Amino acid sequence: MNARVLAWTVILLIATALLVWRASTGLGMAKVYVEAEEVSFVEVTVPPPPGAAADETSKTLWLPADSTEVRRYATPAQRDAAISWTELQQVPPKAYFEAQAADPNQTAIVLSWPRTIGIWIAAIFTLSIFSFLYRDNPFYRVAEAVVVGVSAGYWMVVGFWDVIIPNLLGKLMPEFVKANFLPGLNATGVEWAYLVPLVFGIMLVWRLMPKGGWISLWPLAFIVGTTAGLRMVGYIEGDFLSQVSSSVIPVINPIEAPGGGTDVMATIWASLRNVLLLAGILACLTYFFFSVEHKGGVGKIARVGIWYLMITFGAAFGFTVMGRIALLAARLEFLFNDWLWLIDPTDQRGVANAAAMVIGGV
Amino acid sequence: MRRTVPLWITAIAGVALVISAFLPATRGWGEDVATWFSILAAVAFVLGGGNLLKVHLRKISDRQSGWGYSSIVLACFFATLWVGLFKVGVHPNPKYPDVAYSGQTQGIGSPFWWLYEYAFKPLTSTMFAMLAFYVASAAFRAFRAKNVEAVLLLGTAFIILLGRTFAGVVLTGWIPADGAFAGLRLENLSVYVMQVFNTAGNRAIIIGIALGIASTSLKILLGIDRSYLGSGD
Amino acid sequence: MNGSTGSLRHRMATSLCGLAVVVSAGTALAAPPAPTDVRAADVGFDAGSRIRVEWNAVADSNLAGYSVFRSLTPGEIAAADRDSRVAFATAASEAARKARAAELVAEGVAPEDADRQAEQAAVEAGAAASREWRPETAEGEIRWTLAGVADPVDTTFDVDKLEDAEAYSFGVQAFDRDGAKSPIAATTAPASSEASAFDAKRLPLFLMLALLCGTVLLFISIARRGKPLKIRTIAGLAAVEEAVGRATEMGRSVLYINGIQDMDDLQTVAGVNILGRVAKIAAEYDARVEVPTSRSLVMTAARETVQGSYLSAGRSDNYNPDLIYYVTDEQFGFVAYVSGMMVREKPAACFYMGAFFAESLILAETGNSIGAIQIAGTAMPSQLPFFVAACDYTLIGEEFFAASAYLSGQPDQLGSLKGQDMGKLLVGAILLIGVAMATVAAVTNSETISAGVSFLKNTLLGT
Amino acid sequence: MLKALQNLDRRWIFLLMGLAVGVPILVIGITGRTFPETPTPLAQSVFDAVNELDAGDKVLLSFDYDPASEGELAPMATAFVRHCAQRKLKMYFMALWPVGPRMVQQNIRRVIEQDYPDLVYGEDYVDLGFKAGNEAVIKVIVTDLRQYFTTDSKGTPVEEIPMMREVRSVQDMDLLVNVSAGYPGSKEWVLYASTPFGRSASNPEGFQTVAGCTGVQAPLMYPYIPKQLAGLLGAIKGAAEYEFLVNEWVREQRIAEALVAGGMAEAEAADLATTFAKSPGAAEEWTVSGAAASMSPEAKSDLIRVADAPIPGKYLEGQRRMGPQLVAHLLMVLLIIVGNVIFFMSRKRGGAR
Repeated sequence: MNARVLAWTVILLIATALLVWRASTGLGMAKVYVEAEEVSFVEVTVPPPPGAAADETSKTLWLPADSTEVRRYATPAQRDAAISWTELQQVPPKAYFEAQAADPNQTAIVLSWPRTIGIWIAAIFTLSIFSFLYRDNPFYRVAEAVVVGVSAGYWMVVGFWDVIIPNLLGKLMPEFVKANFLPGLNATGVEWAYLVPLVFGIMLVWRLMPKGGWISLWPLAFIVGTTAGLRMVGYIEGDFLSQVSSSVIPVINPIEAPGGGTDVMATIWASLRNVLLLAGILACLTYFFFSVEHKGGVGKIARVGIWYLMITFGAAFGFTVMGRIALLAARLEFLFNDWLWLIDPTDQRGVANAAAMVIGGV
Repeated sequence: MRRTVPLWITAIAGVALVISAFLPATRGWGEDVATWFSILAAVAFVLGGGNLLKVHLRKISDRQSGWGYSSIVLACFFATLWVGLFKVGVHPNPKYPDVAYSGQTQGIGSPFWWLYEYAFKPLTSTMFAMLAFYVASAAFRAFRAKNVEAVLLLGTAFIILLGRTFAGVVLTGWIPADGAFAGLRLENLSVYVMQVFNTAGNRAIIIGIALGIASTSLKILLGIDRSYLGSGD
Repeated sequence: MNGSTGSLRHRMATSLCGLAVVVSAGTALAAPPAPTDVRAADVGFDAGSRIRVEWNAVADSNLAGYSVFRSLTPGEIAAADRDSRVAFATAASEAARKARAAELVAEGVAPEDADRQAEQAAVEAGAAASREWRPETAEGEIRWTLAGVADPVDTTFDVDKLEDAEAYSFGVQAFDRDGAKSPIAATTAPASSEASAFDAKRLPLFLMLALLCGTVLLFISIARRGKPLKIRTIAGLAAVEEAVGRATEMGRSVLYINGIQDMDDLQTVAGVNILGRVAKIAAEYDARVEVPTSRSLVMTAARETVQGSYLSAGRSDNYNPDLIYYVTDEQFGFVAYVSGMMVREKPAACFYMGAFFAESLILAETGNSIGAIQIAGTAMPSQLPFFVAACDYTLIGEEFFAASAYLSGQPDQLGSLKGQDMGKLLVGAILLIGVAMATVAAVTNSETISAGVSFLKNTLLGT
Repeated sequence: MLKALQNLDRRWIFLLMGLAVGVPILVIGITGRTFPETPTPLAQSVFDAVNELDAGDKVLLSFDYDPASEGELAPMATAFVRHCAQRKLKMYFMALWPVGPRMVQQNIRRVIEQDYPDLVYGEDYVDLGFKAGNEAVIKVIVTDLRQYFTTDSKGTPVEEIPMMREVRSVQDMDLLVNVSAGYPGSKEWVLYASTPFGRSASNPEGFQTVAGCTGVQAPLMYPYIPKQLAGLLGAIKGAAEYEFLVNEWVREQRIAEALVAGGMAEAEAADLATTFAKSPGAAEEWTVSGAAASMSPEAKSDLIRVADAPIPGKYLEGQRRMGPQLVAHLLMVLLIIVGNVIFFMSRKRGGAR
């Protein structure tokens, strides 16, 4: 036990030392810069455009303070009531370096502490997860706990703002939603039909109650029924019929030669291809045919089928491996590029430094 | 009552969708039912959150092993909810600056965005990146060419792995690209395998699954299959 | 008629270039005569918004095709007029504003104020301009818009994407290869589209669905009447017995993973069925089966099943519910626990039956490293490869469900399995017939047969 | 020795894999060199499906993936957006995954706002945001888009968005682009949108569908080609190929524009552009040749600048990743072979399994 603690402390110390060294060489590492920009909006009454239909009236809407409409039609009172805030635009570090070179005490582009800390946290989490490869350890546990908590919360929030508000409350209490959340909503009266999903929704959440879990069966039944209905048609149409229909191909497939007549070689290849395809489909179907014993002829065909399936799985295997590796590559790129600033493929900091930094120069 | 009502709900909802696929006049039903479904899907997120809360609160209250981690889970959960539901630090929609909550849920620079960008994103993607390592060790210790089947599988895997990278071009570059045997170049071979053998195999699987799903759905709609009700109480 | 709408964009382009040629050349060519007797009617048995236009062919050796026009609806006309009027008036008003502002600036007004003060002039100019603006067609006159172009051989054209119940007039115009155009021949009475009670295009799908569902129901009822339905022996199940036997010999435990999905996933249910069998054998051999689950509901279901099989094996006293327990919902957490447990306890046989994701690999790999016999069953296509490569036996997709149906012995499950088999027979039959036809068509290129093939592919099986 | 290899601690293999991926990334990151790509027919057909459209045609881009699979899919998404933007197509972004909107915004920022600033939000592209409900959403929007998307992701009502006027449903689109990492994704789009309403013999005016998906999914999507799916980008390789095609094409476009600006006829410019795009130095040589006599010096220098302008790193992500991919794949093959050799040797010696 003590040995393990010791091992970890040593590892951590070495890592910290390396980081300190890295941070102190070259341009340093893991810094995010932002440019502040002031945006301001004025509520202005804009008359209908010349030539507009008789029934068009003037609109009152919020527009950027520097827009033509504001310049023309805004009253002083409206100008004074302007609403404004500053937005932070993330800029590549090289923009900061250039700005600094131009004017050492510029304040337009500044270091963003929240985002810089963010990069560090992200990197630490990444490493904590990887540390699981060595053995299960507290760092991994913490990272896992965080991902569980954050993702659950994330999905709830997104579901609430993107679906519940516009598609449920927006239909049941449009005026309220319009006034407080979605001014853009075109409120066309209350749609009482949406009481049904509301009630179902409540029943679904009821499952959290200690008693009466059966209540949640009703919405569950609805969900199951809908899925079943959707899939029954969808799969027969999209999978069954279409797949069969696109398998109806000639086993002899004459290919026109550019000069006219049939290109023998091409024809043979094309035909062979179709034959193999069809044979495969039929053989595999035979393997998945459960009414007959796999003996004699059927057995042989089924065996061919299993071979096809194995090749299919081999392909899937290859592609899956490929995918996993790509994901790993992406993570390492994050560590090397965004955090350690060792490489600079997207030219965030100026290519000149990228190579030099690795050697630790500049 | 407890059993029959759900069966009816299932049947009606499902049949409405099936019919609406064929009768243009009834297309409206299909759309409404589908919309309600999506609302319930969103509510399910709430349910998920609630379950999480239950499980971890119990762990903490019982001081089960690792209850400390549970408290981290809950802390993150509530932090995310707070900044997300109240759109903390989110600027309103420029079109309606006077409506505080009109801004984008995930407005850049807001705490919610921060949580996503620097906690959620790196953690989830690293979780999956781990698999690259496991697949490697499995390759060394588990994938054996025991029999013809395994040989076929691994052989195909090689073709894909090599053919889908520059290695394929190097290994079989000597085969003339426009000759009769160009098809044997690894990069072409991998395409051929995918489009003939893989397509054949997957077609059969897909057709089978489609039949399976159709018959299961049918059984569910007709109330023959009630397994999903078992998970209620 | 399908052919005529094909690559419509391209043909429109050509017809327009044709026009360009004429204009540039400016030569007066003999324009083709206008088509006669133009009729329009709603296309029956469809989902609406579609009207078929028909006309009598034009006799012209040089004919290149027909342009089909539809009338703009009053709403569309109003909108179009409004936009063009606004554009026209705005241009005038802005010009006036500029001029006035320039004067004001000359009088020494600051530019930004000048723009404001020029408002009056701008408004007046705008109003004047909108008064003098005239629509491109007179009141009550039809305004055409090009709906599409038909081949010279066609005498019908389906205009799509119309508003149901709007009254439309249609016009047909013949044009020849030099781009000379006939006058537009219009329909006498306006037509409007409507959605029919049934969409004929969907009929084949409906029939096919009815057929498949029918067979399934038929076999279920047969099975329920107690008629025994035979299912081929599934080799994987034989391996199960051997594996459990081996575990007993070695005096080690048996590990059973029921996937990581909840009971609402069919694969989990199938997994539980197979667990029943494994538990029964284990009970007979008196072997120890350990079942960590990733869902609490699965744990409950598994306990019931295992208890049942111990009972039927007459060893209910040996049943120990504590060996079936819930670990965590968290995917990687679960895997971490299970693989750790495997390394510690070294079970002699590992079963993975249910819905698996990325963890399949980790489990199979660990199991292999401790030298256990591994038998897997799943319908997750993306995970099958790893199981197949790393396990001693794998129940592939449907085989897995079949095994469960076979073990459960429920008539409903067996019946629907049979029904699905019939579906596969149907596929085989269609394929053989279709392929034969397609081949003959390809070799002989006979019109009729290839027509038959395309009917099969696009109408019977198409959508 | 054999024994040692047999029960070799798997952490050593982890380490090997880590190096196999990490080292190439560093090398490529420093040298900035990538492997040449030879596009496979599928990537080509994806490219064609986008390229055959005319400026102003409508494209629905559904980004149904999450950060977990960004490594594979982000390059595809970026390439798709760039292609559409350069082709001047109207882009309608949406997502079926809760985190999808982030992917959309990321690409809008990376590509449109940075390299195509003249594109106007609401006229050239719109972000419709996320809707829960999986295939149910598709099922509805193929016949009635407004039922779900009453506002865009910013909360602006669709009535106020110019480019939404002529869109009643997905059927009004000319192309459907889907980048997906699982369920719901490519498969659902194929089943519920492309199959019933997409381009087919009975509906030649329907929209086409192309998809980019993860390696895990790719094999399962092949059977839908070409009837239900016009083209498919499988895993990082597909991304790299498509990226390559788009980069080549964009360079060609730019060169052609430069030539036309230099007073050359469209057709001629196009032909020259293709040749220049293939061989970098060609443009420079050509400018000194007599054929370029009519061109002004500024135009010439402009042309040369365009012709050998380096491709921005963000458009080479896929191709860069092929480096680590190569080494790691070789390692995998090696591991499998060595593993089996050891296995069989030990078995010959009657060792335990």
